[in-house]
Amino acid sequence: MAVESVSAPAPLLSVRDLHVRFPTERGTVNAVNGVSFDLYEGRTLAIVGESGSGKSVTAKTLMNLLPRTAHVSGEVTYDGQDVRALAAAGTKHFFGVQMTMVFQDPMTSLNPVKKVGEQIAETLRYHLGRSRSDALEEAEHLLDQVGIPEPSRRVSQYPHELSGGLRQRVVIAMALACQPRLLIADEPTTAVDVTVQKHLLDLLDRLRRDRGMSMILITHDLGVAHGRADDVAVMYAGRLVETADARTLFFDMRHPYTEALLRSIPRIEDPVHHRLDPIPGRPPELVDPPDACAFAPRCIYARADCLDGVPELSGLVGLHRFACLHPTGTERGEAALATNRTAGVTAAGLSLPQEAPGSG
Amino acid sequence: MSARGRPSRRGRASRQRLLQRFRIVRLMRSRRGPEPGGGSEEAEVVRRRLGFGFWLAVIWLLAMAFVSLFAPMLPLADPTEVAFGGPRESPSLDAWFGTDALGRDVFARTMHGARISLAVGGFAIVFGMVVGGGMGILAGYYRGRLDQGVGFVFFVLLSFPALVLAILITATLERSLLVVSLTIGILSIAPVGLLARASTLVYAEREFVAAARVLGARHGRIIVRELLPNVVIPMGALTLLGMAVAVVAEGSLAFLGLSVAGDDAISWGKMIVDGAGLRDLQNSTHVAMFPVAVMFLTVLALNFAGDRIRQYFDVKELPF
Amino acid sequence: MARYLVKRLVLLVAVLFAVTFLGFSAMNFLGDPLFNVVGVMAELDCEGIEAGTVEDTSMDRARSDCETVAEARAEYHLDRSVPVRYVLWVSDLATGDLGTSFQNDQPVSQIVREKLPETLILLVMAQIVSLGVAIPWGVIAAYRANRAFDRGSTVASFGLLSVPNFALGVVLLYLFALRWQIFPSAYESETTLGLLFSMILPAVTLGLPLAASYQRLLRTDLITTLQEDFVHMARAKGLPAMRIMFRHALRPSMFSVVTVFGVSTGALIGGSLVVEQIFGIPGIGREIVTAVIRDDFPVVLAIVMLVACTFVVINFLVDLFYSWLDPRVRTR
Amino acid sequence: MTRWHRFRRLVALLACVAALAACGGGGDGTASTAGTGESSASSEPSAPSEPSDADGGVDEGGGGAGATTSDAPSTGAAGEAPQEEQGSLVAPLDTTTTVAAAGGDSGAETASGPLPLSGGTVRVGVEAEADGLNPAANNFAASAYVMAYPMFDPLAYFDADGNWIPYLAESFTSNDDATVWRMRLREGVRFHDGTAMTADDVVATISAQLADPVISLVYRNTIDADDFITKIDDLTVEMRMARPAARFPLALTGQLGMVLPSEWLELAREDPTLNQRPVGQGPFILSSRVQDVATVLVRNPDYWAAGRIDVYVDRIEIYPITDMVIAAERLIAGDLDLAITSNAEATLIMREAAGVTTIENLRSDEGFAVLNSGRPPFDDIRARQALTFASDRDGYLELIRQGTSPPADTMFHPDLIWHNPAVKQETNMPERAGPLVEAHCADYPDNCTGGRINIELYFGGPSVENVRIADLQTDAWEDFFNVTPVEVLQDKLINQVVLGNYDVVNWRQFGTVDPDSAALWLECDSVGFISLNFPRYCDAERDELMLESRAIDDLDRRVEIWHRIQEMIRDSYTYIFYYHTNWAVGARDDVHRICGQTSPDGTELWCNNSGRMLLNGIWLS
Repeated sequence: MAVESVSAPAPLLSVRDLHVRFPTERGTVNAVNGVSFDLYEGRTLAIVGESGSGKSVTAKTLMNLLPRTAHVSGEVTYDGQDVRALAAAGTKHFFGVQMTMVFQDPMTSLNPVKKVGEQIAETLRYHLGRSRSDALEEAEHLLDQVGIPEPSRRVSQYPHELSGGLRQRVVIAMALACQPRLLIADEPTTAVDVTVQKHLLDLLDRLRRDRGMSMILITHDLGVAHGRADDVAVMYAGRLVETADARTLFFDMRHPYTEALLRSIPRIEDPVHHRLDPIPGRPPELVDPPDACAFAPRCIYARADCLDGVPELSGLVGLHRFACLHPTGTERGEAALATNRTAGVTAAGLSLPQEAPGSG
Repeated sequence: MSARGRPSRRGRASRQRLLQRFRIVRLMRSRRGPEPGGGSEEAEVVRRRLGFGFWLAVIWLLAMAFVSLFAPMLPLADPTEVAFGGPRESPSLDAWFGTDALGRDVFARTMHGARISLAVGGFAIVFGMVVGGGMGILAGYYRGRLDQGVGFVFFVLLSFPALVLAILITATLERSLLVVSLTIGILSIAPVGLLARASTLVYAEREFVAAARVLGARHGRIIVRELLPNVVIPMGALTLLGMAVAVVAEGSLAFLGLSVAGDDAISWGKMIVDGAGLRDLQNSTHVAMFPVAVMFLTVLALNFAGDRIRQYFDVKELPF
Repeated sequence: MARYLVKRLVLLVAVLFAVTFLGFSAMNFLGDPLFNVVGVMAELDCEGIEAGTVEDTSMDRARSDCETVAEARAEYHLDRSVPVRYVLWVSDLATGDLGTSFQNDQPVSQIVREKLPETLILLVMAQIVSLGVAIPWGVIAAYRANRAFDRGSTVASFGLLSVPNFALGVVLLYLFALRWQIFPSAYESETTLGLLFSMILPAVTLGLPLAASYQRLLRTDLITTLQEDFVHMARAKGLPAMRIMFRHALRPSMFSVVTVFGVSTGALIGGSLVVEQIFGIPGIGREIVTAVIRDDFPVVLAIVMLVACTFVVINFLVDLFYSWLDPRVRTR
Repeated sequence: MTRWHRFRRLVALLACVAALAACGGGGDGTASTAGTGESSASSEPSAPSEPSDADGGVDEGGGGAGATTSDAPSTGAAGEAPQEEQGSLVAPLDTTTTVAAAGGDSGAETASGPLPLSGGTVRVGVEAEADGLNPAANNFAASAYVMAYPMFDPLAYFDADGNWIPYLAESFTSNDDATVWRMRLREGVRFHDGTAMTADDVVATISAQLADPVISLVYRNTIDADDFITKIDDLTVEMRMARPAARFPLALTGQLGMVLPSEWLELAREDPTLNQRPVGQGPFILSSRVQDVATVLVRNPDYWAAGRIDVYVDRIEIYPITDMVIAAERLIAGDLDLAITSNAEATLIMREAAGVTTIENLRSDEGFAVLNSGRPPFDDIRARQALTFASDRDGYLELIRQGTSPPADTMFHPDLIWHNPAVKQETNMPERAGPLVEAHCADYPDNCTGGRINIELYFGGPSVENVRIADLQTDAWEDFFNVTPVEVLQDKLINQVVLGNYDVVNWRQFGTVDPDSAALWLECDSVGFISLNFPRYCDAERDELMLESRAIDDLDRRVEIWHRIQEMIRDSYTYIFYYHTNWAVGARDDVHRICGQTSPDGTELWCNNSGRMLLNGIWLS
């Protein structure tokens, strides 16, 4: 949408040049490398990537949830305030009220030893100073809002007495209790049954819209982002490799990784026995990354120049940006692909199948 | 071949197997499965290094072991010689740790004391490992009735007040080195056995054991070749910790006057008790404090090194 | 639940049998039971005296002494085998007869009743001390994991674990009771308050090393718990750190501590033997040392039984406590 | 159920029996045992305290002689020449006590000091707990006496010179050859339960004591066991001896002289728990008693001797403290008012402390090693000599007793007239041991290994100090002997010793003020299956001399006899004497009249009888 509009209001959340490193015995893990993006009020940003791409770390960085050993640099501003400074100062009633998060696994993100109602009420009591009975009542109401049947019974149940789907709804209710302006949903449906995934996503979407919240939706599944995100950011090996508004990204992607991701997801309209194209190889180690395009070893477009320096993300924040020397859908890209095909192997040594895979 | 857990001739494969074992051991540790996110990375940093302190502890322990092995051959004063110096003399160049109430050289006594303290500690834990470990492995492997029986024995041993059992034995029998060591060894059966049983339970269900069974290996062979090596790792990791407990237990017995008898049977516990009269504590602190310090350092070294090894192999902390 | 209770009860009874049988056999095999009952008279060659083959001038009363010995034999069933004797002893027990102390003719039940409260108070206070120290300590150490405080506290806890409690007791007694006279140097039973006050040092002696081991377990578990999503969730909810530690992370991290709490009861009672000695507390611990040394058979058995019973019951309570700690256990 | 237990501790009691007569001796009896590691209480097994005199005692004034000191000892005894002039038998030691600390105002202070104040609580620390306080059933050690004397007025006691005087009894009279003694009781004596004391109670109590098979053992050479005591009238009893016993009332100064109500005795027979709550007639009544904690006595409002014996404090609390060093520290810290101990360290601490006065009695029981001549290797006198010569008494005194106790050469303290200054304990001359050992080993190669004689050293435990002693002895002996130290639990040691299952053992005994009492431990008659003659050494000539001493009242002759006996003991090499125990009483400076108690007749009493303190007239300022 109108991202490029100069007169647009300041973004709700702005991330600039975020780096996160973890020292380990094997060396420093560069989990996040120079990530920058903006999120405007009322919009949804999907961050997409394979596991290990740094998307969850990015989310945790925003929420100040990283372990202390992590080295974080860069700037995160929320509504003009430096989030990391707020966290360091122990500012009360910021996290949970302004921004909050929903985690991947509802099985583990609820405290197993506390009743569901208590856990929701706790937030209300702490942040809003509600009385216990008030808060419990409100919790019941919230449970109702997130579509949990018999909320009055559920409040006094323990998490293990609920199914995975219900639990995730509880988590969502808990996150929404204090009407946050920004919700970070970290793979909210990965751990639940396929059959309820869509319901949950729709619920999140509906709630977001009803409340005018902003949301960062983190997922490994581009399909999840489709139709729910306003903007999409694709991460690979700790870097953003392509960002754009959803429409552009889905229909005019530039980065070969985005393309590969898209090919690897099943679609309803595919024939029953349609072969999916998995991305060859594995995500790279984040320790001591070579000075090269991290995707090159798996990229069918890879040419020699890909191995020589990390490609920069092109363009300005807010515009369609991608970090690729031989972008797909461009001449350069087609040329690279053709050369590789002929050779049967890419410059990074990946062998290519004889025929071209079905187009995406 | 490798499914049966035999060490492969190819180095790489065997290394992988070893790694796999460690990973399995490691699984035991976490009740809730693998840890998410950067957290495990953080723990990783601490876990995979033995560290400077560990080596310091090991050096101390080796020194103590050396002293206890060769004490009679070292150029030390006669530890039983009364009036080597005057009574309760402060540390000096002649008597580095001073002299005790009978004017004996505390340094020589402390060095000789390492013999009994470490012998009792070492023997006791080895005994506990052989008997308790054996019982635990058998129980964990065969399960069923045997397991119930052994489990009951362990529970009884645990609920029998340990020190009471110890004084019961040492008060009625001749208090020789063997009896005291055995007594403390008996006390270590239950904790060691419980650990061995728990580890065995984990492995007995694993594929390589199942595979060995399918291939028709005899029980004895499975236990010795498949289970033992795996169970020995967590048990071994706890050896030093157990030894620390045993050394202190000997001290407690000595405190109650029930440790090894005889004038040449010097142990740290006996020395501490000898110097722990309030008057001595006040006027000639060195008599008790040097053996206390050496015993403390040794137990500390055992605890510390043991804990490092435990962490290194990722064995869960056990309540001994 | 009822089944569980029954199972526990059966276990309790079985353990009691086993423990007393062990103690009974130990005292019978290791010592000379007749000697324990009649002392030196046991050495009398009564058969010889009876047959007239032995002439003992120093013992005018040898004959009547032999009768006495025979009576004692009969009373304690010493002519029967140990298992039979054990059964007979148990049947006496079933009638509530714990026997009489060899030492001073007092009924064992009375001795136990007199000495038990002191030891109970001591143990409870020791546990309060250790938990009171260990929980905040463990929480802070876990919160500041691998920082200076935590590293320092690791060293400190190893230090505490490595101090033998007899050494700790003697040093505390010397420093706090005699030199600085902050605490009374001896057990004092006049007033309840005085009693509790005089129990502080012994309780600390027992409790501190235990606190160190609790702390280590708690810290380890807490660190694991702190990596759990629900803790992240709580942080995402914006709750303050300490509230998260105590309200969310602590309870699910208590399993090891609670387990050890049960197991450590035995160790604590062992420690009380030594500590009661040092501080002159007339409790069960001191009583049993004396009784063992004097072969005071009935007292030893009664106390052993009591301790075993306590152990089983406490571990039963610990099991119950698990289900409070983690509601998931209840449905298992 | 209960009777065997007494048997079980037979010899322990035996020992006590000797103590019953409460003569000058007095270790802490067997009770100290329980020792746990820390109990440094008594260094040696603290065995049978001294035999004292079952039949005669400290005093010689015996018989009629008592006349001088006692009110009405009558003169009946006249048979033998009374020794009245002698006054104190114990010759030079008119004061039993040595006041060691400076301020010694707590000694026998009388009119000159501040006026006695009434009220207050005295807290006393003693070395051991008593199994019970029933004088007819329990064995009283020194600590038990501290608890029992305030509750029980003994029938007789010692005056300041060591002669016997009537106390609860009004008078003692004997026939000419001192084979029949009559005791007249005072009128108006009431027990704590309100009943009046009569001859029936005395008969019942003494009969109960005699019914105890153990007690009768010690009496065996003294009394007519079948017909010992008879009631003459309500206040008079008659006691028949088996042979002359000129100083018999001394037997009634201790436990045997403590009278219980006959009905109470009946009850106690059924219910042994009553042993913890005895009923006496003394100036204090048992208020509460928790074993191992405290025995609390409160003032008897209805005391029979009120006005004749001054009682000031309202309450006496007695705390058994196994580690007397702690007791000494508590005394200094003000948690105790009085501590009674034979522990060297505790004594030193109390001596050094400000605000504490120490009253020490150096003439208490002797510490020595006994050599078992009844079995190899010590059936050979050369082996015994060698061990004696190799012994390190100097080291013992310096390192173990730390200078608190004087060296002993014989069983009599040099202050006593019985002491033979010519007899010296031959120790610290190892050069003389070598040839003897060589000779022994040549004759009995089986007893030796590597040219050294194999011996087992027995000692009681668990006790830090006893271990120390054994270490010291082993070190001294090991050039000539292969010493195997055997630490035996205190209670069992006594059994091993009477059965002769040892080669050498550490012991504490004698402490004799009057020597006749020592006979029990020396007579051939005592050798047997159970041998009270621990060295199992029999010398008929020695026996004859001892019998003579018991039969006569001629002090010079008796001194002569006992001088000779000491030489004979020396020459038999069956004891290695180390030291005379030092019984110390430490008192805070506000405690007065620890000594200087008086009898109902106003006679000043003997103080600090080997730690058996009689504290009736103590007061606090």
